[in-house]
Amino acid sequence: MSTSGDSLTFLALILPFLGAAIAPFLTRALGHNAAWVLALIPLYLFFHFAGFVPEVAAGGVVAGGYPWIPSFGVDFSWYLDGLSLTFALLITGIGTFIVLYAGGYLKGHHHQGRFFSFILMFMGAMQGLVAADSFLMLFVFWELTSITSFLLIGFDHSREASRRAAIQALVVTGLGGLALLAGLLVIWNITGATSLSELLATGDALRGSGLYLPALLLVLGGAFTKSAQFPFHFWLPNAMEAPTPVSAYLHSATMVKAGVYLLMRMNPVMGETVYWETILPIFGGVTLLVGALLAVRQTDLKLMLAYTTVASLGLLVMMTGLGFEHAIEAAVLYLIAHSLFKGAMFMVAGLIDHEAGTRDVTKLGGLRKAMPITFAAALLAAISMGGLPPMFGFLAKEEIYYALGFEGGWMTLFTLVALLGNALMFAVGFAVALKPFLGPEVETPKHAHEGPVLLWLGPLFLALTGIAAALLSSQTHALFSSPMASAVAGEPTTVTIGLIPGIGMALLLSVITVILGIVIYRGLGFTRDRIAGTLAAIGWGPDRGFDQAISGIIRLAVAVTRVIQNGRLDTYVTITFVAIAAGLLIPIIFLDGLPSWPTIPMLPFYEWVIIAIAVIGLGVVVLTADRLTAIVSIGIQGFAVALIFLLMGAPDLAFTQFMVETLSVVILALVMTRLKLTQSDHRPLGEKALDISIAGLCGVGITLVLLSVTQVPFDPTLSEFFATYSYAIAHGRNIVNVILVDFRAMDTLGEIAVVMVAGLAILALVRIRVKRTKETTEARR
Amino acid sequence: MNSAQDFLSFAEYAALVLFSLSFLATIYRVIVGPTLPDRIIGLDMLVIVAVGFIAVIGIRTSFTLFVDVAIALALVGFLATVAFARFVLSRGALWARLHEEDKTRRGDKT
Amino acid sequence: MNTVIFRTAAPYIAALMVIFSIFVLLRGHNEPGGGFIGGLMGASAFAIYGIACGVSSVRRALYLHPMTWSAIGLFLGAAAGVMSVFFGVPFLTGLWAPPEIFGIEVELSSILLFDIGVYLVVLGAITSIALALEEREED
Amino acid sequence: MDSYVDISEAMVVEPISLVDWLIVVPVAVPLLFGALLLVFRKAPQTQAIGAVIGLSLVFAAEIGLLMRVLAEGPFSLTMGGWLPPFGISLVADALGVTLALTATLVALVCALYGVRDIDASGRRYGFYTFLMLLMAGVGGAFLTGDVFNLYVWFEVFLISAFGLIVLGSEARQLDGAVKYAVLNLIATTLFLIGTGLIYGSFGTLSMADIARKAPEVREVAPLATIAVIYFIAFGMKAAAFPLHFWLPASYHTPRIVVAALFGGILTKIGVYALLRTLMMLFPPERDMISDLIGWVAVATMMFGVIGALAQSDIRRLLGWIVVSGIGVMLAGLALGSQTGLSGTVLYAIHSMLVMTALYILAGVMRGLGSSYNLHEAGGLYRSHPALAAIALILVLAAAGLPPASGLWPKVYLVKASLDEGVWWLALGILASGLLTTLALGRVFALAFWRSRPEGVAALEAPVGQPVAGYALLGILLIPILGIGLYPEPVIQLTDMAAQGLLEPSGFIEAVFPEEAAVPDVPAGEVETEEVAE
Amino acid sequence: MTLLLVNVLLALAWTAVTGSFTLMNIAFGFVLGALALHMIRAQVGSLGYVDRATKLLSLAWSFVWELIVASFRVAVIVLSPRIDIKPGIFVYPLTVDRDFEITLLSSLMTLTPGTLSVDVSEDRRFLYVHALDCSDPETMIRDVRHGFEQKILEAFR
Amino acid sequence: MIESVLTIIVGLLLIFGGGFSLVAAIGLNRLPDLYSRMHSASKAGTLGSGAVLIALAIHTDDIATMTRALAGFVFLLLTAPIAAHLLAKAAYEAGYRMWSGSVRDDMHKTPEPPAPASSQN
Amino acid sequence: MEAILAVLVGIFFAVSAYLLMSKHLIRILLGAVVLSNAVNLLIFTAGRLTVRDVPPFIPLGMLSPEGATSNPLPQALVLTAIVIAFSIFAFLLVLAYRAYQELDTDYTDDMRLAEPEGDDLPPLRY
Ligand code: NA
Ligand code: NA
Repeated sequence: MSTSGDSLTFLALILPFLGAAIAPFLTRALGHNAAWVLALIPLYLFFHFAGFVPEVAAGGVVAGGYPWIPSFGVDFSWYLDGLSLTFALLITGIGTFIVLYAGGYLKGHHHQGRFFSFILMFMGAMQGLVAADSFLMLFVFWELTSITSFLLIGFDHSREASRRAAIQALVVTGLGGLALLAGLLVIWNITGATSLSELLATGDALRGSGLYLPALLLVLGGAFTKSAQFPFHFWLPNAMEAPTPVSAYLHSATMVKAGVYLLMRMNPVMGETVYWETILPIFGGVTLLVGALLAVRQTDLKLMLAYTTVASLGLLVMMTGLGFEHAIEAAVLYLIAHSLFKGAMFMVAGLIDHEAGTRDVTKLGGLRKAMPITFAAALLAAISMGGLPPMFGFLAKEEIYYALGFEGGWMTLFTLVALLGNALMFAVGFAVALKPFLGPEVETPKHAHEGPVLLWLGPLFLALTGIAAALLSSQTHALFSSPMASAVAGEPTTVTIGLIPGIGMALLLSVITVILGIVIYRGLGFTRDRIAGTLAAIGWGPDRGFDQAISGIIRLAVAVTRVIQNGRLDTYVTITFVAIAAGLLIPIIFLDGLPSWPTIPMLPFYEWVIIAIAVIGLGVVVLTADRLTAIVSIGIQGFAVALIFLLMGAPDLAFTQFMVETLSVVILALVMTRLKLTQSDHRPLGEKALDISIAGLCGVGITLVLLSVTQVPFDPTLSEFFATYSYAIAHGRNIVNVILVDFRAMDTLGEIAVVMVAGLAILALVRIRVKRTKETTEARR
Repeated sequence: MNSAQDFLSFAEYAALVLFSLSFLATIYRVIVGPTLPDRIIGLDMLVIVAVGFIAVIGIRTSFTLFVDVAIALALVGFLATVAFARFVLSRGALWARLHEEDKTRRGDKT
Repeated sequence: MNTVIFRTAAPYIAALMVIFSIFVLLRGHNEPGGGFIGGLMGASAFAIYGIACGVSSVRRALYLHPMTWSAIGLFLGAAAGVMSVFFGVPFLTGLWAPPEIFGIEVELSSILLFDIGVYLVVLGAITSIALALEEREED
Repeated sequence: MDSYVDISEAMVVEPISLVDWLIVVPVAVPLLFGALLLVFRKAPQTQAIGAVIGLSLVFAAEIGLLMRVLAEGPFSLTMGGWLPPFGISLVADALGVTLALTATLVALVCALYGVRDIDASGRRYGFYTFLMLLMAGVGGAFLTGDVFNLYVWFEVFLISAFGLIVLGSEARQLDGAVKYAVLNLIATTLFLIGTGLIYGSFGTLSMADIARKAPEVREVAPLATIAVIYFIAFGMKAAAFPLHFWLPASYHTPRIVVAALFGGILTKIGVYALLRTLMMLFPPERDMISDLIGWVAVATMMFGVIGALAQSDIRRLLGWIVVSGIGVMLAGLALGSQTGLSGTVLYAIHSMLVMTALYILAGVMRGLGSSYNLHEAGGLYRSHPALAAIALILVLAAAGLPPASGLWPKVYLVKASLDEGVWWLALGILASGLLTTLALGRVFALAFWRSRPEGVAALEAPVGQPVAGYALLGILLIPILGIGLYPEPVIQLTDMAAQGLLEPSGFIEAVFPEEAAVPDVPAGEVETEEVAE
Repeated sequence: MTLLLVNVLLALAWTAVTGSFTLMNIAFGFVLGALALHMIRAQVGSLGYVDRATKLLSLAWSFVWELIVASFRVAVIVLSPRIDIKPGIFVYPLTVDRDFEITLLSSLMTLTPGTLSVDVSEDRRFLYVHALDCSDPETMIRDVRHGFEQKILEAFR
Repeated sequence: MIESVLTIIVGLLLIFGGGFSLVAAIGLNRLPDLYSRMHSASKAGTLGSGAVLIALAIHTDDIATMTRALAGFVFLLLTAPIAAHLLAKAAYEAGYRMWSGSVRDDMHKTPEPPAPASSQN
Repeated sequence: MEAILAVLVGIFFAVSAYLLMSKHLIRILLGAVVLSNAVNLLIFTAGRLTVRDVPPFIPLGMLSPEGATSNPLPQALVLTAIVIAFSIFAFLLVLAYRAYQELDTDYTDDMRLAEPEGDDLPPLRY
């Protein structure tokens, strides 16, 4: 196990992003042929990772990394075992052909460079995701796949459907990403592990924790949304809005497999529990059936394939969830097989679309002569998909039935689900591979002929790889399947299945699948209509539900916002004072305790008179209906306050207060001179009562708090200091003034800034209008 | 000597009583109005009374610094009245009319 | 306010108020007063002057725009604080020159400069406000 | 007559170095420059230059401060040469300096953007003066170690904000400004009330003094109530639900550069003040109300993003996003743990940069003839792909997605929530993040991807290329992406800031150096260890 | 010349408020007064002539006396059980024609209880005076003419 | 002795001033219309407070305070009539009518009616 | 004494709250004035009124006050607060006036330009 930083692997992880940066420039220079250059990046990566195969196949792990956020204990670290390495190879290997394919497919497209850029970024994200060791790195790359796929799905941005699909994918997978983050952090909290390698070493800590279930649900939230498990499956077919290279890539080795990768990764530490073995197979099974049935319903080649992807993902999740050795082996084999054939199938679909101008299977036919290579690739891929020898898909399917067929009880149900699902996929697969090519030639929007090498190279190669992998099954197993299965199982596992099937339950099930598949294929039109009819009768699906949810959220948001942000200052202020009343009263009563009852001192009568004047002034301000009376009375309470200051030994304050009250009244009068207000203030009785109660509570609260504070023994140190040094050092006899200009001159500096700015702001308010009014009046004329 | 001081204390106290009563009476005018200029007169008067009141306090406490406050008030106190007069001049017509109408409606009792 | 009486008396009252405001400013360190109160009083003077004789008279009397005075005041206030950088003491530390000027107990100091800054800021800003509001309406 | 006075009893007698003066620069320089710009307000072309020079000086000084804080820990200078707590101390610690530095960067960008966005009359009536004084207030608020002085600086930036928000005097602006002004007035007044009560309880205003006296005073004074008053006051300044009304009511009304400045800086000062007071001065009281803070946090983040979803106007939408972010920041305060506080500070930095950038982005979009109204916006992806790329990064940043700065604070806060077992807080943070993704993703899809809707003509736009806007956005993108890709340096800062809040001894010792000399613990060893590290 | 008088008066006012009669302070007050006058230069026309101190004092004394006497008169009115007044506005034809003199006269009349200057006519020839007892305006006009107005003329011409 | 006399004078002035202030305040409430009330406020009130200021001037031994108190009295005399005049003029021009018992209104009969309020500065 | 002023502060605060909750800008402004007075009195009271006859001045010829004086610090704080509150009040007042001019109302329920009544739904499509 290598632990040190390995700069080449680090470079490998960021290389696609560097490639993305240069792609637009390269494309500007080379046109679509830039694909040849850019494909070198995944190719190089493929070989880089391939270099680790021997070590990993021997049971080793390639790990390394650099400190990233040491303060948080997060490293930029990678962990390549059988699982991640196989994924990395699929991603880079298929990625190579996808880049080439995109070169042909988007030839002449105005934004081909941008597309290369996006797809390389996506590749980098996906590669980082599977290579990541530290949780947060995993999460970052996980989210990056969502973001880059958002860009890819929305690539054809002028179409609303693309935009919708992109947002949908972003939201659904974003939801999952957040769940995953929470799940990883919970796991971090439970186990103390910050990385997968640490986690895998903790053994049963996670399963034994009381927080296992939340952690599991969160992780599943991430995996299920990403891997389009029912009921989150709807985003994936919509993602077909993306250009076909994207579909081919996202659906084969990447994006959607990320969820499966996560489940497989977590299987050793989270699997083998009742929850795991219940939730995963059930959701997987349902997804398999739903996906397969919906696939039959489609006529668009890409959509047919997309739904079979949903189904395949269901199958993978189901098998992973079942968790016993053969199930895991089956999942591993099926994953590899699916990556190869689905990538090929999508590229074929795109190729047909590219050449014939349509992807509608009902409008296609007889292309075998025009596009023989394509036909060959399609056929090989379909054979693999159908689980027929000599393709790798056959091995996978055999392993599935091998795993399922020997168990009884509930497993029978899963067996039937798998059988039905496989049969449906068989039918759809061949429908895609055969219908456009066989039969009489059909007039298509474009006159079809064989595509350029860039376009057929990928599908053909992937299809052929399917054969090669099957023919060399023992090597494949030794290098890939077994290490991968070992990683998933968490214990050494050897995959043995070969092309020569044993006679038994598994083969029987395979045969039944094929027969059933052929039957469905023959009656495809009929089945399609029935399913369409049923769906129409239901009239609702998660896809529509998504729209309803979004528009529901928005409508709700608008409704809520209208209530909480109703545009009325009066409401805002009232709520504020409710908060203030509560904030004053509740803590003083319940947390701090009420002040003790104060003694009321003897005051000279004239002080009572002054206080009375203040209160009277306030009373008039509140009670009068006439604003001008209120303004005059404001002057009264202000003068009373000034007199209170004066009587309490604060001549400077009184002085200032007098001046300020005078000037306040002056500017009030000056402003009132400019207003033409006549109506008086009235509030409805109920509102008045409410406002009075709130105001009263605020007043009581303030009084209580202030009483309470004044009953605290006072520390006069500061003022004693000021008195001692005011003249001695600061040369001033007016201690208040010395505080203002010396001891606390900083306050005063801020204060004069306030005064100056207020003056300027008022000038701006008054002046800018004058100019504007002139302009508008001129404009009106 | 002593009795003079006693008398002064009494006089101070009496003056404070008288000024306090003046305050209250003046405030009464401000409250009842009835017209805006009436209230303004009240406010103006209030300032003048305050000057006297402060001067009495100044004598009573023998802190002559109160006189500064008093003279400042004497100097700027009329500012508010001037501003209000300006208001009455430019917008008062409306108020005056409303007031007169109001008076007619209730029947002139003054 | 178009009255001979007011127009005639107001300038003198205003001048008196300005003088008094400077008195209040300079004396503030030892007796009630200081930059704020002085500034407010000075602003009152100009407000009266403006009401009586029109805004343009005040503008002429002030030479600079009142907000400019205000800005100068803030600059002086802050500069009075910054001066102490040359004496190795913290911001806004009082620096004292030999005392005794103009008979009243005023000592020349950065503190005085600061208070003058306060005075100018308040005077300028409040005057500006008053003038802005006194100016003939255009609507 | 003069009896002998021992000056050393009252003042610091040792001369201070120029380096100590760095702490004054963020306050003094903007004041001086603001005043000068006002004097020369009739020379519009000098305004921007002066502002940029002034802010650059501040920026440089703050970098110096930061380096000093990193090297030596918090340090303090008491104004007027008086001994603390008698004079007003400015204190530079990781929290204050980091936020001040970020704010200055944002202001600098806005000053430059103002060159385009503010017309001559706006400059003449003080845009740059307002900006400088706003920054004086902001700098003072972040650096002061005195609660009353904090109030004063709050008022300075508040009134400057008033000036900025009404600049232009459109009717809509005035409407927004009225709500902004009235509600903020109540908030600052409440702050002042709390400060008065603090003075009544402690007899002092110096934060360090309060912090060291709090244990004894707590026995007798109603500190929980005061803490709640501060929570309400600063919560309101920060725009926490249900006291957030002023923000969505006003932030969309002024010139976009003003909105950018406000959206970036202002609410974070409320958050800062909450951290400073509740965490550093009243930790036990904060504990008492931590659940309340948590609920407020969740409500704020959720209602914020719900409000955003309800908007058709991009600027109003952004206002709600600001609110939502406040909720996220409050989460750290509710948790009160090292991780949570660090997350909050990190989020504050992130939010300053990103919200400013988003508003400027909106301005650039409008400048290109697109509408603020989502019903009418469109077509920018095709015409301005680079802008779209910037927009996308900003959307990701605001939504808390990689590779931008929003990710890490969110991770921190979720982690902290889970550490404390407050799962609903984590849920709130994640859910609001998702809804933010939806809200801003929709903006991206509608305003960029979508072609301009049929029948909507391009709005009149100023001539010239938006290069300036791009460049300014680029300046902001550097830290945004930098934090996203390699957050370690900033996280070290925020960790230090959080540490300083939880363990304010460094702050106290900076103000009262003699406290450090008291050897009641075997401090020698600890100190040498720290130095060694 | 008259400005000088006013300036001296202002300087005296300064020394009065500062309470320090040092030469330095008077000089400073003079400078301040000059500055203040300079500000209001637009409004300061020519005022008349100097050197009427005694007449000014005479005017002042007669005013104070009138103030006290008339105040008692108002006090009697106010405190009598039934308020019996015949208020009204009468017009007073002015002899003085300078702004300063008009202002002074009107202020003195206002301060003297029983009369209150309401307005000056546009042409400055008439002073409108509100009187608490307006039953015999002719007598009042005569009293003022020979009282305040004459003293003002003596003091300022 | 002189001091005693002065002290008593001060006391008398205080009572006198307070008394006049109260008279003014009563007048403010008893007189029938606003024009009459102004008489009370602007004279009796001024005299009342002025008397107290003079008392203060006599009472103090500090020349500075004395001159300041007298200055305060002068300030009152300067400002009070101006305020009263302005208010009376404004009220009259705004149309506040005199008490119905008023016997004469020469101002109403002027050939030149006062300029309309809107033209006022 | 503190107790009485505490009650007075409570009354001031309640009145200001009531005024601020009004729907008329002018009343809101009056509320702001009263609020400022409430706070000033509060700070003043919080600084204790134990000594209230002796203003905080150092008599001539003395180096420091003879006995206790009233507490100067809250006075300085209140002075600062008064001036700030006044500046803000002046701004609010002019703002209200300008708002009235532009919006033709001082009735806050009718001031709905920034947040118009019945805002349209944002686009529901993409
Ligand atoms: Na209400
Ligand atoms: Na209300």
